[in-house]
Amino acid sequence: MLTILFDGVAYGMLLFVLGIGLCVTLGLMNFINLAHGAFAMAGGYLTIVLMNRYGISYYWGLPAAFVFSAALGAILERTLYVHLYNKSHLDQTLFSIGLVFMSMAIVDYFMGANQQTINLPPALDGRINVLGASVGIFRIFTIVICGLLTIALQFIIAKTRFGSRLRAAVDDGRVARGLGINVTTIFALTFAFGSGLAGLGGALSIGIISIDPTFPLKYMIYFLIVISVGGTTTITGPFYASLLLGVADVAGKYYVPEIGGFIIYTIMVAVLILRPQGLFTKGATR
Amino acid sequence: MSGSHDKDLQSASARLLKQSHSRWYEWLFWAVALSLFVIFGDFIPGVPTRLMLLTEIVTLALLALSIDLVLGFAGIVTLGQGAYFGLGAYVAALLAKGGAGTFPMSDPVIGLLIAGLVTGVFGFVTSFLVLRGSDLTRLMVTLGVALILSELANQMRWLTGGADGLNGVMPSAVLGIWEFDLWGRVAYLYSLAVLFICFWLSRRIVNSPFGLSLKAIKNNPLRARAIGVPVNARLVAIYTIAAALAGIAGALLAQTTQSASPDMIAFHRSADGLLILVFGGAGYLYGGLIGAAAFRVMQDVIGNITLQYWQFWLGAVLVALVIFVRNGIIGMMVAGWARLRKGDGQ
Amino acid sequence: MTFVLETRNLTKRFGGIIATDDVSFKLPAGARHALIGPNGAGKTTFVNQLTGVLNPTSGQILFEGQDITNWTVRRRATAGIARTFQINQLFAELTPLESVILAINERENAAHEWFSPLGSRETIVDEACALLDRLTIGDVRDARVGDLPYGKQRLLEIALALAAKPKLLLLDEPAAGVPESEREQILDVVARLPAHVALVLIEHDMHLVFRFAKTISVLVNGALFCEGTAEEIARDPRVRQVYLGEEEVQHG
Amino acid sequence: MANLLELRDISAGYGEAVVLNHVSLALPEGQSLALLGRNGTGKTTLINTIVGLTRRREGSIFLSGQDITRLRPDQRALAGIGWVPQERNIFRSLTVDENITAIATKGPWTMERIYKLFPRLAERRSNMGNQLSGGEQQMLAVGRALALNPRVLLLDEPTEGLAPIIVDELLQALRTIVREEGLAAIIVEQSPRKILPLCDQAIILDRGQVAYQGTSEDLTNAPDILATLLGVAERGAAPAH
Amino acid sequence: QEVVKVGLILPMTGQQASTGRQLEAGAKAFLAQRGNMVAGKRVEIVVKDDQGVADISKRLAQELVVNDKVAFLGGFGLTPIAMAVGPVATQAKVPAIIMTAATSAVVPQSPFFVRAGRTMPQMTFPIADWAAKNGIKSAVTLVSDYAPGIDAEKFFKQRFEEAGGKVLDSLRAPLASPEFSPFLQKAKDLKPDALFLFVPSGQGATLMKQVIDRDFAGSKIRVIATGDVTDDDLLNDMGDSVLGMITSHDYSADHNSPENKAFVEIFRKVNNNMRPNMMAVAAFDGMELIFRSLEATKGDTNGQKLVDAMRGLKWMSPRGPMEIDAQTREAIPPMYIRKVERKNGELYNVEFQDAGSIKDPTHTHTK
Ligand SMILES: Nc1ncnc2c1ncn2[C@@H]1O[C@H](COP(=O)(O)OP(=O)(O)OP(=O)(O)O)[C@@H](O)[C@H]1O
Ligand SMILES: Nc1ncnc2c1ncn2[C@@H]1O[C@H](COP(=O)(O)OP(=O)(O)OP(=O)(O)O)[C@@H](O)[C@H]1O
Ligand SMILES: [Mg+2]
Ligand SMILES: [Mg+2]
Repeated sequence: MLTILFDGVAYGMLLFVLGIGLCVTLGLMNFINLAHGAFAMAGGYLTIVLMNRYGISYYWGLPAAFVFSAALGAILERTLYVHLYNKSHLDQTLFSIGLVFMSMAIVDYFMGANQQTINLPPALDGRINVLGASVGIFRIFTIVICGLLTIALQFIIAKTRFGSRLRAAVDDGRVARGLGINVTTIFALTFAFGSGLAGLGGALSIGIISIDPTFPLKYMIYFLIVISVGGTTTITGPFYASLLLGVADVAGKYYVPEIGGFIIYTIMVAVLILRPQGLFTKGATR
Repeated sequence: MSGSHDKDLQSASARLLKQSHSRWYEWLFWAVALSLFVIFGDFIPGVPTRLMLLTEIVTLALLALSIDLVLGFAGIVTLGQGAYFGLGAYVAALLAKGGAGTFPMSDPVIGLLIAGLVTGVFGFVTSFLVLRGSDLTRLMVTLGVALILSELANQMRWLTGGADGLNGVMPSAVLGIWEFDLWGRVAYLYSLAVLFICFWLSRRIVNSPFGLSLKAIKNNPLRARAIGVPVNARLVAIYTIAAALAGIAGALLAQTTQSASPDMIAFHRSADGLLILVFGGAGYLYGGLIGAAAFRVMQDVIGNITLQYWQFWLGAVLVALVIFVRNGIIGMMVAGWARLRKGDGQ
Repeated sequence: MTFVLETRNLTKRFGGIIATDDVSFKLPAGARHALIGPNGAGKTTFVNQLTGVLNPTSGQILFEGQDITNWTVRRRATAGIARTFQINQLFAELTPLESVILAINERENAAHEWFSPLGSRETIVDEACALLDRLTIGDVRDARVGDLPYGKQRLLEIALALAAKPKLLLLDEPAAGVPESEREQILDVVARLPAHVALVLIEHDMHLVFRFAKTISVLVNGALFCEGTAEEIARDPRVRQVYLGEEEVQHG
Repeated sequence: MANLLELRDISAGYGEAVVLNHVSLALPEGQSLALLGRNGTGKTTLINTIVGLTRRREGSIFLSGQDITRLRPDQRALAGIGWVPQERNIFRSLTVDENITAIATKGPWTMERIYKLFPRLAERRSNMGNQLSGGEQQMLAVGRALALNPRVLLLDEPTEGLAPIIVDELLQALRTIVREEGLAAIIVEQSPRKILPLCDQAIILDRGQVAYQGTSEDLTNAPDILATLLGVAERGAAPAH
Repeated sequence: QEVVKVGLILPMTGQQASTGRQLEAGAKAFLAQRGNMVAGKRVEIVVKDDQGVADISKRLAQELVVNDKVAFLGGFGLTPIAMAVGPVATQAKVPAIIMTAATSAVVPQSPFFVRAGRTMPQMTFPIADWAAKNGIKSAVTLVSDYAPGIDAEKFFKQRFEEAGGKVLDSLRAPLASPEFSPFLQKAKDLKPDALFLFVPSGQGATLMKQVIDRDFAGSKIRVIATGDVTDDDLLNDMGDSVLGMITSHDYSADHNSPENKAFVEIFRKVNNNMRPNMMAVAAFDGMELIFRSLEATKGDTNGQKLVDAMRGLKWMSPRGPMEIDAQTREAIPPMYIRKVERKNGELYNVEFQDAGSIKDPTHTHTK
């Protein structure tokens, strides 16, 4: 029972890890960035290459993944994404799908089509007993990292001036510019940061799942579910949504396996019908 | 102004009416579509047969057309049109299989109609889910419906054949006269005719008062309500119609490929449909048609050059298209045409 | 006397804020009424509840004697309540002509026709053109609404409301952003509406208010502060203190 | 006296269309200018061109003698251009407080001072931008521009939607601020009657061109110009008392 | 000099891409080893990418037949893809070699289908037998929730229970989900002697990661599977924790025979040092079938004659002795029980027991 709850939480964290960068690029910047998975994949593959080819430890792989994806994000933002901020959501969808296709082919070219995995460092491998339930150490590790990231991010967004300037820029970039906000820089920084988080998410997720060039498409649905159920205005929203989805999915599959495949989608649809803005948004009506 | 008042009114009405008249380039478009039959139908020695590809394009075009109705005109972002496409495919396939290739149950035309009806009903039922929410919400709700349906198709093995798909799908000859052939000749003409009829209907719809109210809803639902537009009813209506069209598209594909499998209902159908539409240009009706042709042909051509990495080039084209062009291929053509005319004027 | 509109103890809360505070209000047919009050007094919120954009926290709304509190926006609109919006709510991608035709179509129950092309009903097009001319925006009827200057958009805003031929017309600052010269024109158009149509004007331009209104209600902090004829309100020192200030008031 | 703001021969437009034609003006410290004109004559376009958001085709803009023509909008804002957009454009997902703090710079205009000018806003300080009444939004738009501590204020119809009692107060306050703190202001208004007594200069635009330029006093005394260019003959500026 | 074309319809992009790559590589290896001349004709391969989508493969098959005039079709990563091609093969009378799709129901679909791979029961029976004979009394099955998975579940249960074992529960994980933990936990809670796994070859790595994470070894539950889970392609990356895992399959890159040594060597040489897996060998044997049938007909490309020539063919494949059932046109491959071991620094499925050749038990049809 407790193990199931814990597994659910851990699965929720996996979902959250996959989507965390998207909370920033889609959630905060309101950019339909379906290429999120490509940045996550970049972080994942970088970690794999560092570990498997150069024998660098996983602990260094994580920050490296962040930096690498952030740099990649910054470059792409400056060259490509800037042209898209003022376009429709639909154009953004098409554009980012285009990037996904390109990223899949590039990774395929350099890394091959087959699945790749890593072996976790011994300290993160294995299971320990918590309150009588046996839990994977790595899963605890992700829960802790995600929790900390969520708190930090939420603080930055809600409480700092940078956060309010960012939201102002998203609300109305034109007017924000006219009132002295350097929208370009703010967006570039935020995008790079979001991409970095995506990369970090990718690096964390390969502790649980394997990775292959179809990664950005395969998991796209999952990270979109997290964001839409959690709402796009906060970081805590998707965090709670991941927990809810994770626990419901795992418990559902454990206790009523016949409907296992439907649970997550059904929850999503139900939530979105009852609360179209997401489960955890403040009642922003208009 | 009041002097020429009467004449003025005359022209206002006439001008509106003129918008719904067909233009020469539309006739050209359909003439080209028809002539492709002769060119690629294995009538000319040395020219490869591509009617199967063309048929596939036609079904995709119909799918994209149905998305255009909800997205381009009513402003509902959907990533779930694949659900109706797939449902239509299964219905048509089951009918063809059930009738074991005999008239009337296996007749493709009857199959199409029933598939359209069933998906229309299903579209009506599910349309209530997309009435509220933002772009992202609708995207996810429609996607959710499609995912649930595709999981159902996988689970209801007794009916759908599960992941193996249905086999032994043998539609009878079209109207009992034209047998589907190995070259895909009948398949192409048949699908093209269906596309044409569906297109013509859609065209009437968007140029009608009903179509106008859809555009208004897309622009500003709050205001539309305030002047008495029954927003929900209109959205339900167009969503239902579009679902039926998507179902017919799916049925076409099932009949012309004589199969139905879970990937007809899978996520990538919806995604392809949306991509194709945006690629071609949403809100023009022809966008989906031209987009489907351009997209598939490009995929085919690049795929022949680089078998494994065509996705890279396809992605690059998408990226470039969005950055440099507004409103897809048609948007590009419209802008080019405007520039050309202006050049003439000077 | 018959009342077109009546509210009973209407109250609307936003969290701790009481935006409409126990308002009981009656409006006879053919009224020429103005609703004034300081910024944030709850005028727009009041209108939003009348038209169904917002649901009241408590209280009732009656239209022609029927309880419409739970009606949808659209049902109220078809019943004959029309409004203009304080902040433009237009169809940016349509033309003014199309926008007005749309509104007339809805009124005439012709908007669900899906097979006949737009413009095939000439009477409707004629009526739309005439209405646009009356509001002096006939010359831009084929432009894209989103590209129109603000003032013309304001006029279109009114045209859309008029097209419905309402029984009750709620005008929320219709003249905001319209130059003085054209403000009078707007009022003329509105004044020429049939005598049985009840009009409620929300406006901060006191010239217009006093030219137009026979009766006035003053809202302050969500509650009805006072009601009376235009003369009474103009003379009321309390109103002067909370709202009018030194504004010079000529009564037309 | 040095001009705080100077426009030389500005032309601007949208896309291919040229909306403003060769507009020049100069505004010294402590003065305000009333910008008048019928609908669609280009008032907003002129303001937005100074802010840097419209495509300028020709001409140059100087702020305290420094050429700011090539600066980005945000750089211009920080150089001292404060702007109240016509449609207010309050940041909807920010609270009233945040709307101000997000763009505030150091200077005499602190949050306290803004709230003192608009006590109504102080009562709503934790409301979201989209939960304000029309007038409250207008107040916030003005307060927000002041929070930038600008040297030049560009106010595009700042009194629209404000209660009469506030309009008087606000215009008076603006006049005092501009005079005493050595700012300059361009105020777009629909009603010459309200604005002319409070401004030093006036410009009337007609189809993107300057149709009248002079002191506001002269314009007040030229009812024929007001009538032909603005169509406002019948309602003079006769004092009430 | 006449050319005989072979049209290979493979998933070269998308989820199944690694399967497509192995198949193509296997065919290339065959041509490199054998040369491309047979019966005086030159064999040419045309590869098409079906993206793993059934209706596209059908269209590609049709175009290959009509435009390229291919004499053989081959490939087919998934069952529905093979099914979709069936009518084309039948109508055009072109032999189609099933290399991957493993459902028994495929071959009867068309008289021109011949299998070069293997079927689900052929893979599952040996491991069920082995389990029953090695002290495993109870088992839980966990498969992907789609047709082949359900086949695996069915055949394992059938065979295992016939041999006296008991399947405690049959768990099915949704195909797309990356999370197996509720199922694994349930399996663990049921405390069986063994957990039997089947997932499509692409998903093995993720599943094994989570299996290891759940520490079945510590709770004395043996983990057994068909060879798909410890696919040669992925095995090396899975790490030491899969050491000792028992699976059944017809091919391991480690198979000890001169034929396999030669195959692995040429395969690595022409394919950038890739390690061949079961797909590769199926493509290799598929080409063998094509060449042998052409030899038998002396270059005649009449489809019926070619299919007839394939019936009952026997040869020595890298997997061991291969045969095509003369009645059913099904492959009869040799089967082995293998154990994951480290050899020369790499992980391999090392065969330790020959399970013999098994005819597909589901076929009763003749023709
Ligand atoms: N969604 C909301 N949430 C919280 N407060 C709100 C909301 N909408 C309006 N308010 C508050 O309710 C009060 C009344 O607003 P309303 O818009 O009705 O005023 P108004 O009388 O129309 O003012 P104005 O003349 O400035 O337009 C205001 O103080 C406003 O801040
Ligand atoms: N985004 C735009 N694209 C194209 N044309 C525009 C755009 N915005 C304004 N215009 C045109 O530029 C001209 C000037 O508009 P502007 O908004 O500057 O007028 P204005 O004097 O501020 O009018 P108002 O009093 O209504 O605010 C108008 O003719 C308008 O149609
Ligand atoms: Mg208001
Ligand atoms: Mg303006």
